[in-house]
Amino acid sequence: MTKDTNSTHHNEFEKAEHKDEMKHQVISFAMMIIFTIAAFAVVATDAIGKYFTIPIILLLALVQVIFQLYYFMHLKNKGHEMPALMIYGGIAVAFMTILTFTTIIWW
Amino acid sequence: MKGWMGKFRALFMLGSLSLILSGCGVEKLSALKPAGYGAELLYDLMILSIAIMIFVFIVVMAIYTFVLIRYRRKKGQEDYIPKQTEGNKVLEIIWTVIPIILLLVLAVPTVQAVFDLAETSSDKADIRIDVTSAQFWWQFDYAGEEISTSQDLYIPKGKRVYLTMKSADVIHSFWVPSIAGKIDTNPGDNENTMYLEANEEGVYWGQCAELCGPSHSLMDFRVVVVSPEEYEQWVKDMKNADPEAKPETTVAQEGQKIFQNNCMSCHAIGAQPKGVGPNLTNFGDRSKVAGILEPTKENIVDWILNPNEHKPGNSMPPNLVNKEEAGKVAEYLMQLKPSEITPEDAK
Amino acid sequence: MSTAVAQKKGFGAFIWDYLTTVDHKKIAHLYLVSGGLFFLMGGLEAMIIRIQLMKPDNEFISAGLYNEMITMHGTTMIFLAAMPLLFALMNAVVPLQIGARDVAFPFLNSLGFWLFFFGGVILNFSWFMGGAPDAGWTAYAPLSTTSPGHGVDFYVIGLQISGAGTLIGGINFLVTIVNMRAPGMSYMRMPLFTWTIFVTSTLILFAFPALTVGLFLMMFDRMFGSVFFDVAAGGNVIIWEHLFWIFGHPEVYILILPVFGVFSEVFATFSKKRLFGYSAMVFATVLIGFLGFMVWAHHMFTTGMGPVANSIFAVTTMAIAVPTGIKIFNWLFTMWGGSIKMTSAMLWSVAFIPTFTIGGMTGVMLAVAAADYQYHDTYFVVAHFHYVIVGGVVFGIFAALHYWWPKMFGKVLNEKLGKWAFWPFFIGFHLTFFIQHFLGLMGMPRRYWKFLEGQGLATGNLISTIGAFFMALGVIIFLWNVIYTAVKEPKASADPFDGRTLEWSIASPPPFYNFKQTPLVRGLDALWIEKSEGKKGMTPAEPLGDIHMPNGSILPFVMSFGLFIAGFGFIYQVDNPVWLSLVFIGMGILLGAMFVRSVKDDLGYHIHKEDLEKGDGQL
Amino acid sequence: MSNEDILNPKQMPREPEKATLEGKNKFIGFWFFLGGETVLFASLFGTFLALRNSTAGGPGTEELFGLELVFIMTMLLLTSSLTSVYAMYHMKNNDFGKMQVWLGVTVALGLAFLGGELYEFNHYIHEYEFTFRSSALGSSFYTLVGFHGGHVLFGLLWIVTLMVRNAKRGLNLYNAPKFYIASLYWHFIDVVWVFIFTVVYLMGKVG
Repeated sequence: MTKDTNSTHHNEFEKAEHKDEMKHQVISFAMMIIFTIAAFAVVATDAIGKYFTIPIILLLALVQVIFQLYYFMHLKNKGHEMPALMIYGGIAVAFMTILTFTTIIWW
Repeated sequence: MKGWMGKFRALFMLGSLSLILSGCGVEKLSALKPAGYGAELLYDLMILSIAIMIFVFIVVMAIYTFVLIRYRRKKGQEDYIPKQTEGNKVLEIIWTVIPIILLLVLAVPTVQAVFDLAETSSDKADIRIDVTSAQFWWQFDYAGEEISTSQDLYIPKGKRVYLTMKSADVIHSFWVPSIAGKIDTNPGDNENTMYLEANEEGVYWGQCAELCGPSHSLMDFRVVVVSPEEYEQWVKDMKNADPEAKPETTVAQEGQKIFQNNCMSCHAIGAQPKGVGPNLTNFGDRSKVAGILEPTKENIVDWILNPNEHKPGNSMPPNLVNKEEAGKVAEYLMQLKPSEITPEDAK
Repeated sequence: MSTAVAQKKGFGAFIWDYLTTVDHKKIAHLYLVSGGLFFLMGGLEAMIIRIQLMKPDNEFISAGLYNEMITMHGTTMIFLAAMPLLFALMNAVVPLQIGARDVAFPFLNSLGFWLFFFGGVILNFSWFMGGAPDAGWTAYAPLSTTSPGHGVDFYVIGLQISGAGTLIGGINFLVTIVNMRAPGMSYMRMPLFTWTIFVTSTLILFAFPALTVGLFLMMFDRMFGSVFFDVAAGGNVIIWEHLFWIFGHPEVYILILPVFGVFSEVFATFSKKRLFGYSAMVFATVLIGFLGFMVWAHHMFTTGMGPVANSIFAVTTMAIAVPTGIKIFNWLFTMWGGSIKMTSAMLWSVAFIPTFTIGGMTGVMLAVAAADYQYHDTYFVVAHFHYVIVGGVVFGIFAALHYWWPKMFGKVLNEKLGKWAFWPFFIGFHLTFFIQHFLGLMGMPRRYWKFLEGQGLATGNLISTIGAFFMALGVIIFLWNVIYTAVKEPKASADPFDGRTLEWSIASPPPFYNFKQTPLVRGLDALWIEKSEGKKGMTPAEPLGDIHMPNGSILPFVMSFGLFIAGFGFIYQVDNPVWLSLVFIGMGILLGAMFVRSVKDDLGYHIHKEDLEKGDGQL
Repeated sequence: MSNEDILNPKQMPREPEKATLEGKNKFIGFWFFLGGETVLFASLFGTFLALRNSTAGGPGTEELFGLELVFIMTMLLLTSSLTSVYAMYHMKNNDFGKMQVWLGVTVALGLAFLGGELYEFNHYIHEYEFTFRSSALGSSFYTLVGFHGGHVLFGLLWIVTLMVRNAKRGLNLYNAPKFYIASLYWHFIDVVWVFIFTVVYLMGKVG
């Protein structure tokens, strides 16, 4: 162990920091729940018509996933540059794939 | 576009590139001997792209040859350390920008040609044909004419013929190199369309270009291009074909009976009913047996007795009839030629 | 501990050592030998194909067997020969080039190899178990889903297993390159070979999952009655084409990019010059990797995607020519002003340039979507991809083997034999494939069991077949060279070619811990910088200390063997559910081994400083 | 760092999952793997989207799907994601006991989710005769959702194995990365589910 300290003071500081982060995570969880309920509600009540429903629920899913990736999985934190790059890469290929399968499979 | 490309081609005729290429292959088969609208359009594109590419190749090879001769390590240079250059901005920009320009020159006519060849919903269409491929033969149904045939596709010279393509089993690909490019025939709802427009009369080779089983290489067909008048006559003759018509000779009559008892469940004569095997209307006029064999009696008998010998993996059962019966059936089939228009007319 | 085992000299111990090794240099040997054997098998299949096509209407082999030959030739060469041979190079070189003692996941590295190996073995078992797959290496549905017998089942299972191995290998090298570079080696100081491996591994990561899914769908259709590709139940056969090519196109860049790296190293070394336009080369590599994912549908121009899709994919495909062109010119200008020494490695590299330029040119021609309606699925395409895959990948592998043979085996391959192997192969290659461009344009579709008299195709095919024999001769001479070198050639020095990168700063072959002290990298061509300042070797970045090494393990072999057993179960349970027992046994072995791996601590061991001081290579 | 330091660290560092080179490798490697998994699931989603109307005369998505059960399953899985966040929170605070408890809750929620999924499949098969083999829609639905379910099952086995194996010895620098990537995996499962409930169920219900 070369880099770490023995000071309990430091540990207290870290704990507070973790707690702060945890608070953000609980908030993002609440948001995710709200988005989920909204998505289900939009579909269940058929409140806004078929053509708007699909883009809206897709958007809600997207925002939720961003919360999940950035807060729960810490993609926003330092030291996640390479993971973020590879996830974006995966998302780019995923996007092309899904675009293909919704457009040029049937003609 | 056509005119522009034509001039371009003329230019290169002088450069003899086109001449060299058009010396390749046999008539009616080679993509380098185009005889139809599509094939000519694509031939022009090929020449354009080859010309650009040869230009690039010459540049690369000039530098290459110079470098290898000039900078080869010579005796006494073993300890020579060359200057360690990192790069050269100007050069690098040049060999990025020039290829981009060359590719744009190529991309524009490419996109034009793609859209040109995809224009199959035109109202001008007077002839529409449904093409159905199967292991290992082709069915041609002339929409609106109540005509069905197989293996020999008759089309009139100079007219656009629109094809709707589908497959009865696996994916095949319809290719008549001298007249047009190819397109796949897919099973299910994934129908494709294309058109043929032939400029010269003749009997053209058609091939399957997508691996479809053991006899993929034997899934040939013919496109018979005749004059519009002859085409009209052919259509009339095809419509008049009567499966019940009594043949003249007794042998053929017996053959007809055997055929009706053993073969009719798969092979139709006339437009209806549609069988699972090739339609044999006016079989006597066919240029080939099963697309590959010369139309002689021996070959027909041989085919009936043992089709798998000639086209491995095909689904026609062998030895349905004995050799004597097969001979009679062959006799019957060969006299099925009410049409006066035969492949001979195209030649 | 692997060191203890290595000291026992017996043959059994030797085998055991290789079965359990996690040393990337030994795994490189394993990849090289098995990839080489599969290459010979694929070559034999190629010869049979060419003999069948020697004359019109030939009946040398039957139509069904011919389809098995072409399928196995393609599948073997791509998945079981080219890929593992490249993995051999990655394993042998990348850790050394970045100054690392090992890869990031030595255990997974071994697992990746054994998965590939058993996958390849399953695939080739099909020859003895009722017939090989016969639907082409592209295995288009529904031909593949309705193909009778078990041939295609072997294809599905074999590729699934070896594909998993490849994916694992790809992730391993990504992490190795990201995390394990020596101090001072920033991304823009990495040797170009390492850069290409980095991009290649990224492509593996994103391309192979599509194949995995495609193979699963096909497996479910063939073995468990699903109806993805059964149009009668609403299935759609185009799904397979897309999935296959979403994988398949990046796959060809997975093959070609590493050899671009090889050529970059070879040109620089044997011209005694720094690689011209290094940053442009890196940029071009990344761009090719990126564009590689946007062009797959150019394999499907005749599928009927419609003019809009065809145009888009035509233009993106043409765009790839730009970064590739940049590379060609940069190589030429690397040699420009240099001091070119024509060694065997350099010969293969120099021969690559015109060959690959032709392959690239025909590539652009094929990108002309409309003209592709004529080229598609003809011998023109066959000629094109052999120009890039043989003229690029195989030439590159030969160049790399001549270049890195001393690093892998401690001896420089005999130069004279190297040149003797080159010429027949090179001449034979052009004889075989140049004429095929014309055969295609003259109307010969690919995968044709026979062509007929009177089609004007006889002469061209005969020339092509003669060329194939020349290529075979070249390969035989190369093999002879390998044996000759092992027996007759003296031991190589650490740096026989006046190299520029880190692998040449350590002994040939390196000790199992690679670097006694991690080197300090001060720029691109790290060793060259030191040498040009008159130093003998690298400056260490750390004092001599204990070295941490991973433990060997038999578990990767066991896991892969479990999947091998389960594979047969999957294939044969269609005939009789009793075979499902093999699935359970095999999967049990796999999960059991995974469980053991998971609960048993494996922290590796340390080589002590005192032992290191006793001297190199004696451990 | 000696093996002893890794197994019995005197002091837990700030990010125990990334304190050793092996830990860093695992962390990066696993993220990269998730990048690949993204493409894997995209291919499955694509296949489903291409075949979502291919009912072959059988029941379609609108007829099949009910929202209540899916909503409950969604809530279970979302909550399990939060509980695994709590587990990692306690790992960072070096509180092994609490971490185990929260992981236990995560496993319980995951099991409940799996139970719901099995009930749902059973329901479709018996009430609607909608199976893996009945139509292309069936094949693609069961494959996509089943792949996700398989991931859940594997995740559960993985987390339970880790919990049991390390129950007696507590956290160290050797097992911290393992716990961390297991929780990453669990979150990823949740990400995939967000798209499944949106694309498969909600869009299926809209038609």
